[in-house]
Amino acid sequence: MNKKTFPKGVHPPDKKELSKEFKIEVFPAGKTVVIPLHQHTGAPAEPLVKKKDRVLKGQKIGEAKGFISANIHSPVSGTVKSIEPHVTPLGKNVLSVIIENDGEDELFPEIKPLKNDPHSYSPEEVRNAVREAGIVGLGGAAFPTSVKLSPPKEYPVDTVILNGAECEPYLTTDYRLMLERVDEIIEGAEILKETVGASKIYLGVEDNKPDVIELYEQKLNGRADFEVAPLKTKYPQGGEKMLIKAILGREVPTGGLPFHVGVLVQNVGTTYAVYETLKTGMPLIERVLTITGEGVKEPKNLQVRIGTMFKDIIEFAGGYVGKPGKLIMGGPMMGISQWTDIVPVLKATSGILVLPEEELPKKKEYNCIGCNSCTEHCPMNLVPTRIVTLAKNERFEDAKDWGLMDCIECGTCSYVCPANIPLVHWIRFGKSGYIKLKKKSEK
Amino acid sequence: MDENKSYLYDFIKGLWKENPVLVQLLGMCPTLAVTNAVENAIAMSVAVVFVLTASAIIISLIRKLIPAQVRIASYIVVIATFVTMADRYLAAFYPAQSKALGPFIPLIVVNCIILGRMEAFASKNGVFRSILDALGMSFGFAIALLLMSSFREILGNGTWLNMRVLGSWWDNWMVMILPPGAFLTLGTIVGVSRFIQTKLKKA
Amino acid sequence: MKSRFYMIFVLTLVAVISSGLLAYFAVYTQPYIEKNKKAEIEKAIKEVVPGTIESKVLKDENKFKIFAGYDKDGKLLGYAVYTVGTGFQDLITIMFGVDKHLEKMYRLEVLEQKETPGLGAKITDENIFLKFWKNKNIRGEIILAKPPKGESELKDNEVNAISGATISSRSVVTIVNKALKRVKEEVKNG
Amino acid sequence: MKKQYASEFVLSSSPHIRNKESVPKIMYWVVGTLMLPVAASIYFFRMNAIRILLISIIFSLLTEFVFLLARKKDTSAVFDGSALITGILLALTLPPGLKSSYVAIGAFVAIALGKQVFGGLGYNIFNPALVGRAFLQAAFPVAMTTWVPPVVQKVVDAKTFATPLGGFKFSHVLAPYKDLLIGNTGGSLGETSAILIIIGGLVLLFKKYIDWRIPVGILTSVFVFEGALWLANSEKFANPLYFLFAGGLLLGAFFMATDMVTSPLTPKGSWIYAIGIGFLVVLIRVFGGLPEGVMYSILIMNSFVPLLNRYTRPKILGEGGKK
Repeated sequence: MNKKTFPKGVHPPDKKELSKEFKIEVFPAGKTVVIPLHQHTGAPAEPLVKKKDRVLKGQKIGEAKGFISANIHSPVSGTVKSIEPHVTPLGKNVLSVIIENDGEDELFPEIKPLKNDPHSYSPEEVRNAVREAGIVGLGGAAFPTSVKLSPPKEYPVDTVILNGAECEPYLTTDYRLMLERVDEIIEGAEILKETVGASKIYLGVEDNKPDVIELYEQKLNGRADFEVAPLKTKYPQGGEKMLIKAILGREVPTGGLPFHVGVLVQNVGTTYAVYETLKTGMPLIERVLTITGEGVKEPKNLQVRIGTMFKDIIEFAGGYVGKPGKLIMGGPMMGISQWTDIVPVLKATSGILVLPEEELPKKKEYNCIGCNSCTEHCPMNLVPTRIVTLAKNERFEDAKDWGLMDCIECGTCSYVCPANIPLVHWIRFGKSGYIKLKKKSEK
Repeated sequence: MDENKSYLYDFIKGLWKENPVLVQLLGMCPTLAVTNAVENAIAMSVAVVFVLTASAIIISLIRKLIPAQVRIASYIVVIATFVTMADRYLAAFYPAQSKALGPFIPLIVVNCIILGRMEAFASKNGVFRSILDALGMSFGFAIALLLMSSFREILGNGTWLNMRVLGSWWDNWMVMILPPGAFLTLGTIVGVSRFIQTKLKKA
Repeated sequence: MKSRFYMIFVLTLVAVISSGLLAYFAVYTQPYIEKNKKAEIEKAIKEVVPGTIESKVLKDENKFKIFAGYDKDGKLLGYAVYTVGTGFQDLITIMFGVDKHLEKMYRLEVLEQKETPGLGAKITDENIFLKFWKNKNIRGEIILAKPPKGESELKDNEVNAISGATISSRSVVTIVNKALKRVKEEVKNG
Repeated sequence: MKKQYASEFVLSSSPHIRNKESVPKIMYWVVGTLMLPVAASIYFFRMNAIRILLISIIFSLLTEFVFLLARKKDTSAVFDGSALITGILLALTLPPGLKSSYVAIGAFVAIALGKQVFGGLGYNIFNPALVGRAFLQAAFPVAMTTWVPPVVQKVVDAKTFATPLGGFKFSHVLAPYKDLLIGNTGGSLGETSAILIIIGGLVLLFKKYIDWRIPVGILTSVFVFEGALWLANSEKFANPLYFLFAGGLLLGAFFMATDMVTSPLTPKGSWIYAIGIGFLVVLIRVFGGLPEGVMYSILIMNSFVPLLNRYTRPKILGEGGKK
């Protein structure tokens, strides 16, 4: 097997064995769902419903505002209890539509596919359908997919890369999807390829999922336009730039996007969601996620409605084991730690991770001793400690010269730092400082 | 601030608060070069006291006669005159010191303490206050030099003003009377004095 | 126009006054300074050629001088040689005395040096370095040596090197050998 | 509203897991590997080695403690291993016959002027142990260049003993290679056994606790520069192999130049730093007034590290690509 990879990176213990054997279960919608109107990159959506309105499953309740934004739909049928700010896993209070579920799952009548055969959609129709369905990147970034599908004309896209690397430890969402929704993903990928006018598809999968690689190689049966690209298991293999570097050897220019090198990268989960929307006309109201970690009794892979409370899911997974230390949305490397479990699942919630107290790293912070571990492992080839020192001293311009804004915040540097310096945290501080500085100077 | 207090302040400030060496870091060249022995430091200090005070008197006297365009040139001529006198005097009556101090006596001409005080004080104030300022500054310079040279001579040679202060058990720290020792000592003394000053300011 | 003239006038005045002052001071101090210099050299001559009461300059160059030393009866005792050469750091000025037959060195003095204090500067130390220079045989060259068993093994034309300051010690030997060669020539030629 | 739920979870920025490396772990690995040259020094110099090592370590730790206390810092940092390394390294650079009081002064200067005045661990510009040694060299030049032969060697006159490099420089006497490898030569405590130092260095290289570029760069450049001289005139200049194994080069290349704090952050910077050290070592050993120059070479290049860091930023992934 010809395994591809990118330079540098790390090998955290992958811990996927906790949940990888469990098939995707359907999780029944809870009594109340909370749908934040801002779950994606870009502008928040505007509410279309009022308090006490009756809404139906799949009904649009939030309207995208602007090009980079996404529609929001009701995942259940029921009554709008209130529209008020609610805390989300992203840490902020966001205006949310809170719906009392009547349990009937009455479908919104307008929901039906535009055409019977998903392959017969024109590129324009695909983009519109995806936009209408409020599909965003399900890998975690939540970037509106319709925008990704509309690259500027001067940058022709020749290759689609399906991101099935799932390099985050613990998570098995994409793994299960790839195993259980083979045909949907393959067809979805083909539609994406046609939409952007590419000629080749790669499915990037890390070699810790040999069953997936074997399955797809069998299915694709030597097709020239669709290949499985086995990747070395290494974090952050699933980062867009790393994936493109590993599979195609192309480097996305600094400050650029994949389309600058003629590539569209799409998460397998998103690909599946696109296919489902085109096939059934149903907007994005549910997703697959992994509930895992040493801190929950029964790790599972679940199909849940957007807006379901973390607490309900954790209870469904048998509750906490011992004293929970950390509750994380996403994986351990890039996930966001939560201060409460009363937060809703978002479109981009790829996993819920509970780490018990004893699993948390207990390390003292030291001064940087210049060991170079961060430099030796940074997949972007940055010198993180240098950037952090500059950012700490609020020398944002200088930090930018060292690549502050090129950091992908993958967490590799903090993971390897023997002095336990929260490097990523300081880089985020630097980024926001730099942006503020820029805004000020523009005025 | 009443008149008397300000006269006192003219003198006092140079000793500590605006000490030319420890605070303003002026006149580093002689400070580093001649402090390897207390004897040399004293000779240097005396020369500076003389040059600074004498120049201050003359300059403050003629300050209203000198046009602004040629003031620096005039100051330098005045200072150079006194420096040359001091140099010749030492050569004539203290040949040993003159030899030890070498070119550093003539180099007082470019010692920024002196030109600095002329420009900043003597050219703007009367004779009496200029004398006070010059004395304060040159004593401040002398204090710093004395401190440094004592430190260096004792550690580096076991003696103070050529008198044995440390017993025969003492092994001379050769480095202290070498140029690196000058930098080490200056760094330490400036560091400590800054430390004390910030402590005092807080209190 | 007027102000420029005034400017030049003031500056000239200051310069004239100060040069006058300096001229007076120079004249006043000149004899003392010369006396100091002379006294220094005379003192050195008396030290390196023991018994000298009176001395006479035989050769007077910037970096090389020969003085003849006489006792109270006017009898020639030997020659004092003043020489300057390169050391480890800077120039070294040396005065040494030899007998009138140019066979024996009485003594050596280092007048000026800027060698490393504590190391090379020990060339001025009587107990460490200068004692080796007493009564040396100078028919040949002086040789720098470091006999394994200590000072007692030194031959009459050998001097011991200062430990840790071999280069300064060697410089002195080189300077002396050079000067010896010249002295022999000069004296031979009268 | 927020008060409603008391947070039972730990909040922190991602990532939420860490690998098992830590500063003390790295430091104690270095200490562990240093035990090899330490053992050699004790074998060859017996009580002298033990005495110097103990005094150096105790005074290093003590100085560190006093300064941490005075600066109102966490005093448990005394045991992070860095001061211990400084103590051991300093001892290894000292001549075996050195007076105890000198060792104590050296250890004090190393920690006080070499490390704490800059702000403690991570902020110093120069390798603290070498600062201590440089101070001693300047303060007590004679004592620092007086060598005692190893106990196991039967030498009649102990007073005039030369190091392999000093022997070559001043009298053109070469020490046998076998003695250099095993360590049966004069020199400072840690300049003895080449083999043990190399083993220790390889362990650190294998554990990736030192940047491989630095020892490789130093040793190669010394070999190349000296080799060129040797090829030009093998009478006057020593064999490059002799230069590699004699003196403190190996100890410096593996344990001192590689000090994380005082070496460059960037790969290109490390190469320049290492080659600079190699070049200076040959320059000082061949043309300087002293037989050995590893200490000054490292200190000089230490001072260039901030500059090197500044001008050798690695190319960011995708940098220079066209959008």
